[in-house]
Amino acid sequence: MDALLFLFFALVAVGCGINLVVQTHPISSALSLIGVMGSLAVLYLLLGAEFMAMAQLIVYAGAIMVLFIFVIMLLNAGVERKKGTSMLVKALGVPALVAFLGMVSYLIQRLMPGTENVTFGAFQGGTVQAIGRKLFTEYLLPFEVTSVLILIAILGAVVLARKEI
Amino acid sequence: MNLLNLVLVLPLAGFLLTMILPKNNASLIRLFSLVLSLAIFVLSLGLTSPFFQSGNGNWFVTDVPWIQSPEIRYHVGVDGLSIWLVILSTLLTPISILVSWKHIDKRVKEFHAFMLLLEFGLIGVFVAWDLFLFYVFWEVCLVPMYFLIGVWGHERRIYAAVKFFLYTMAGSVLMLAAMIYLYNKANTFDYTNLVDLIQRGRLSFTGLEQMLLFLAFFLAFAIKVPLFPLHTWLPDAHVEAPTAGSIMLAAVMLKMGTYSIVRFCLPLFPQAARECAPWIVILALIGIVYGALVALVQPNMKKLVAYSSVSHLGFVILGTFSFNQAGLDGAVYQMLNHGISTGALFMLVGFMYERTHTLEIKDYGGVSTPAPWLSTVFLITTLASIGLPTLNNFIGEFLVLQGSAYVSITWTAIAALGVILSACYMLWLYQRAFMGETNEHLKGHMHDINPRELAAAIPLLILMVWMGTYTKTFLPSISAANARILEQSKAGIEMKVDAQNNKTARLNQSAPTGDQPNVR
Amino acid sequence: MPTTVPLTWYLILSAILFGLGVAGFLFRRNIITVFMSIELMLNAVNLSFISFSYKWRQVDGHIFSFFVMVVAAAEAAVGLAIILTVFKNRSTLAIDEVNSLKN
Amino acid sequence: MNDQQLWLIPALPLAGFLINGLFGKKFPNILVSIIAVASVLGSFAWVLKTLGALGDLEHAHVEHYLTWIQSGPVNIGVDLAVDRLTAVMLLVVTGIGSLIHIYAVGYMSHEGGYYRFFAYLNLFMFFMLTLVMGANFLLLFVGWEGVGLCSYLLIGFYILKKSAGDAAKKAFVVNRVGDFGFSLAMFLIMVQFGSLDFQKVFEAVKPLPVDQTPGILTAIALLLFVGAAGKSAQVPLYVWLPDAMEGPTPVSALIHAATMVTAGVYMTARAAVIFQHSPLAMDVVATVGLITAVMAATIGLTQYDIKKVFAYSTVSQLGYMFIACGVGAFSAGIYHVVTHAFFKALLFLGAGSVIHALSGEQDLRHMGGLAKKIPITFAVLACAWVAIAGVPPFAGFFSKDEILLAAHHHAPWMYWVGVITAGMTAFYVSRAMFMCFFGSYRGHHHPHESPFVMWGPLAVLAVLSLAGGWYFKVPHYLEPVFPVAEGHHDETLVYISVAAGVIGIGLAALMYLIKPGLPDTISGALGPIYKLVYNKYFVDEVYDATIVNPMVAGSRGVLWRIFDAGIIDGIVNGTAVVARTVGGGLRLLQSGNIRSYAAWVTLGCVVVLLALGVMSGGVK
Repeated sequence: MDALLFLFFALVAVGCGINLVVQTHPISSALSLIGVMGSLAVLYLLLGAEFMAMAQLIVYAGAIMVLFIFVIMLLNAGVERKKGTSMLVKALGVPALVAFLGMVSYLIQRLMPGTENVTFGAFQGGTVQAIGRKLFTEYLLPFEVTSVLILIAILGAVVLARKEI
Repeated sequence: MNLLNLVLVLPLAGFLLTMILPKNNASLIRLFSLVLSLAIFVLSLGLTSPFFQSGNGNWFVTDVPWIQSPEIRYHVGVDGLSIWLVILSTLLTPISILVSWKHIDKRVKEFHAFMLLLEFGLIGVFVAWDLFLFYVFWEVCLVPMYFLIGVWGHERRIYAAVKFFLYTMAGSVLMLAAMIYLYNKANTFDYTNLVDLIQRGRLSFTGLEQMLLFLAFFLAFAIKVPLFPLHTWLPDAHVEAPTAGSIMLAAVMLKMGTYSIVRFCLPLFPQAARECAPWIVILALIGIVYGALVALVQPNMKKLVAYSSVSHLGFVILGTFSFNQAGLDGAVYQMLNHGISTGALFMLVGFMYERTHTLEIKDYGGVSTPAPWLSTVFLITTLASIGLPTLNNFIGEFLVLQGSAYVSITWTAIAALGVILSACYMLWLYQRAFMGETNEHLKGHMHDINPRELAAAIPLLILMVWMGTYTKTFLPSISAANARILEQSKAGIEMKVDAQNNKTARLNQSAPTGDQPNVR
Repeated sequence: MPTTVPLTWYLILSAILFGLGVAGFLFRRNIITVFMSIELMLNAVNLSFISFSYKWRQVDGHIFSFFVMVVAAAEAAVGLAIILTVFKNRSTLAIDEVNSLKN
Repeated sequence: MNDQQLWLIPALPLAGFLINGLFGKKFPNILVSIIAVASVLGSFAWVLKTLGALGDLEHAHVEHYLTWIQSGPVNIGVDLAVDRLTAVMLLVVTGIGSLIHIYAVGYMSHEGGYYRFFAYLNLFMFFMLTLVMGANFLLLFVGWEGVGLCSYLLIGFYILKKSAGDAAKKAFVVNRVGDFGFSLAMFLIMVQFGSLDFQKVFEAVKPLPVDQTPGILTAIALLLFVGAAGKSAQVPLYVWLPDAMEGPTPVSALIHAATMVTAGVYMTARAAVIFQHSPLAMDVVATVGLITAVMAATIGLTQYDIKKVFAYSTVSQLGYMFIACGVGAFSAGIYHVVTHAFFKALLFLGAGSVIHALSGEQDLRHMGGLAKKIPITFAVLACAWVAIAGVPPFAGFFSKDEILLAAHHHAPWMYWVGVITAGMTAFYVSRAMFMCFFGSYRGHHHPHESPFVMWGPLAVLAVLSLAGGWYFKVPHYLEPVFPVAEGHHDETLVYISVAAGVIGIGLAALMYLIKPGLPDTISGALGPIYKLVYNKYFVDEVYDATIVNPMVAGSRGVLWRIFDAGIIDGIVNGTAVVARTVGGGLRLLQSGNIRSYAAWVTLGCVVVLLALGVMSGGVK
């Protein structure tokens, strides 16, 4: 059952990812990205990260992607016109990307040969309670700092989006 | 906070303060920087007091950690070698500011800020006892000078500024690499530690290693000196620089190179220095004669003085690499002399430029009739520059030549040719510019020296006479510091019998065979 | 057919998604799509974090991806604001045409 | 030991220089002259007082004031010394100096830059006194260079005249060539003997065996002589002295006749111990002296400028002095320095008086018949005339006689050449006198007699010229310093030299009084030889063509334009071009396109991963 779930959602995620890259209209890309995020949320659950799965759905798929779609709508972004990527990027990027993927996969296989299989429920540490305890004890300072970060981001967004600029 | 730190920090503070002064109040800025630099000068005079009592050792030392890893310390202090160069820097800064009083009328604020920053860097170079700190100050000097030439210079200023910058950078990069290598080897940037380690044999290099390190350091310094054939940036930089820039460049910045050779190259890499000495001396001798010959035919006054610097600084190198007390003392003394006399020459040429806006000698002629005092001051400076006894350069040249004579009289003879030639080019300049009938278009422009200019010139004139007649003020402390460096530069070298005893003995034994003694 | 998959598969999935993100960044011209590619890369990294968290039975990985999420949110807010401004000034979303810093 | 306050002797003129130099511009002329003359007279008085107090001066009296330079083995003090040699020089310098200062008050009264002139003159006195009183070579050198400087300043005194500037520069530079030799000698002395003090050096030299083979002492002696030749205008460095006549006449008299130019002789005599240890050097000195004496005398025969005639005469007489030194008769050399100072100063001052009378005319061809118009000047010049011509019993006779005798003792051919030169000397001085004072007046100006301040000093000098040689027995006085060579007085030799002088005067009288057409006939007959001599053997032209022009042209054409601007800067700028090309290539990478950067980053990642793999053993 675990394997089936993984394979299914992994395929969905990759498929949506490919779709994101190849679609020319931004709104399709955005919808694909939501698909990726949703599948990832399921995978998170399989890995025992209940809180993160929920957060993924709510924050990412919910809030952030809504923001994206909102902007796309607002700007009335149309289909991407052809041409643009330079020869250099293609000539360099494609082989580099292929090599990168190959290297990473190969290294993961080589360096972590004896890893266990993933069983749902084997790891129970990802509960809201556990994360809450960590966040408000050990990671209190970074947590507070993020609040400042978000405040700055809000202010920045407000300033940037003003009419006068 | 001891006096030295105060002297070091005040220019920096002045630099920052000048930056926040109101931009359009030029006279306030001028007055502020003048008063501040004068105050620094007076304070720096206080630094000399221990040297009159004992003459020896390091004083006003501060040694606190600055950066933990790699271990870099804020280690500053003065000894007999650096003290006079510090005074030279602090003296010439107010003089340069005074000289630029009328001359600089655009971007006044930035100009004075850079002057103070330059002073900060120069003092820092001379007092730093930590190699890395030294490097930092070395580079700090570069920036304001680059802007002084590039912003306030004459027509081809950008070319000259970039040439100056690149030349110097090329050398200092090598020096930095050598410093890092040294750090990896010795685990310290501290000069006194390094010398101590080398003296006690705890730190030793293979021959090749030492040679490469020496050359890396030496190249950086030789470019700054500048040693023939690395000198071509100098005429361009001088001709294009504003008067104050020329003064500071010639009088103090060139001394960074010669000072550092004495300070670092000799004690840190004694064997390599001695191995290279004959080659370096040959370059210095070529520089002496070559600089003089080229100076002879320059149509431009500033270029002439610039080439004469090449010639004069050859003496410093010659003295340094004679490896004996007289030569080294003469070299250090000559650094100060050159700072004063050439600084004064550039200043006077600047005065003339302010009046007529030309540097070509042929545009002058007969200046002494409308401006008798200006030409008198110029004459005295000229005489100092050509090494007339009772004026300062004579002492330096005498000691350098005497020092080189202990090693090889052939060297001395070639170098002494430079002395003859210096009379040729300087007096010819004087004759063409000042004597004869007054040039038509000078009339009405060529005013005599005014009180402000006189105030800038008189301290230098006094020093010329003082240093030429009463060497007791300066020489004992220089000698003491040099004796120590000489001792350090003997590390790992079999003690040579004192050249002088050796020769007297030889003379007494039998009739000498050749008419020119050669110790080497 | 085995009922479970090895952890390495998760990591490889993460790598593939990351690669897709890079590809999107490299080959797309629309600035919004480029931006979404970046989000995709962030997600791929999050997956890695959570996988390793599972491996070591440590919750810290979750915390990390939580912070990544926060940063992503902030970034999205500011980034989209910038995109808005750029669009307002230049009426284009093609990043190659935004090149006034060049030369 | 500093009980005599010797420092006052040079310090007084120095004070005069400082006062006049700094404030003289605002002073009235009378005050300037009082300060200048008083300072030199004070110095003269102090010399007399000191010499009186020091008594017979069997040994040198040394006073040490301070250490000037102290560096390792080099230790040089400001030490002044007086011995008999110095005493003679001191008296000459301050005595003649005072007279010439007084004379100059009259001579310069109408000139601009009055205060400047006297300031320079006082400065000269300071340096000259330092030169003769210095107790070590370096102090001597200070004075040496210093008098050179003052000579430079005073030759170029008429700053508006280009020729004056050229002459001044030439004098200084040629002197520098001499100083080059002197300074090298000094360095060698320091290296060899570890000191520059006269006493120490000479003590160290005395016990050494006389150097038969050329060695270090010969080198030192020859280099010293190069210095002496520069200062005392010997072949080949004499060229500056005739040109130096561009300066005001009192300067010519004081510096270029009586005192400064004899500094070389003084220095040679001072270092006599070193010279005596090197027969080769002595021969060189004598030979150079002889060549100079003859060559300058021949040129003197043909010149028309009255000051040039006397200038070549000075060169010739200096040659005589070096003959004396070269043959070992140093005291005779100094003797001639003294008598020469009397009569040559008088000749120049008299010539100055003539020039003054004629409002600046210097050409002998425009004079004539002045004996009646300016009788006092004529009278005093006549005294100098007989003195230089070697007519007994006047000053020149005694010293010249000493020299010729010593030369004969050393090598008879030198004596004969000397005698011929003496004849020529008598001839050209007589020629100048006849052309100037006899015959009919050929000029346009109205001659007027000089004021008392001018002829007063002339009268004193005239007395000295007449009686000085007989009264001051210099060689006898100098015996403790230079033991007199055992010489047998051969009466015939004396008669021959006197006869030569008389023949010279007679010939001149024949050519310029009795048969005025004769000189032209002779010069026409000699043709090219006359031309050669009249143009001073073209020495200046040869120097210009072989040294000066090649040096300037080479420096400009080769060193500066080709080597400095071309090669060195070419290499530097070439490096810059290479750097720019490479940079231009690299610049393509910095496209500013963020995605190409991203591509590079990806590539970088691959490289890092590869490295990681290799390092962890993941990739085999």
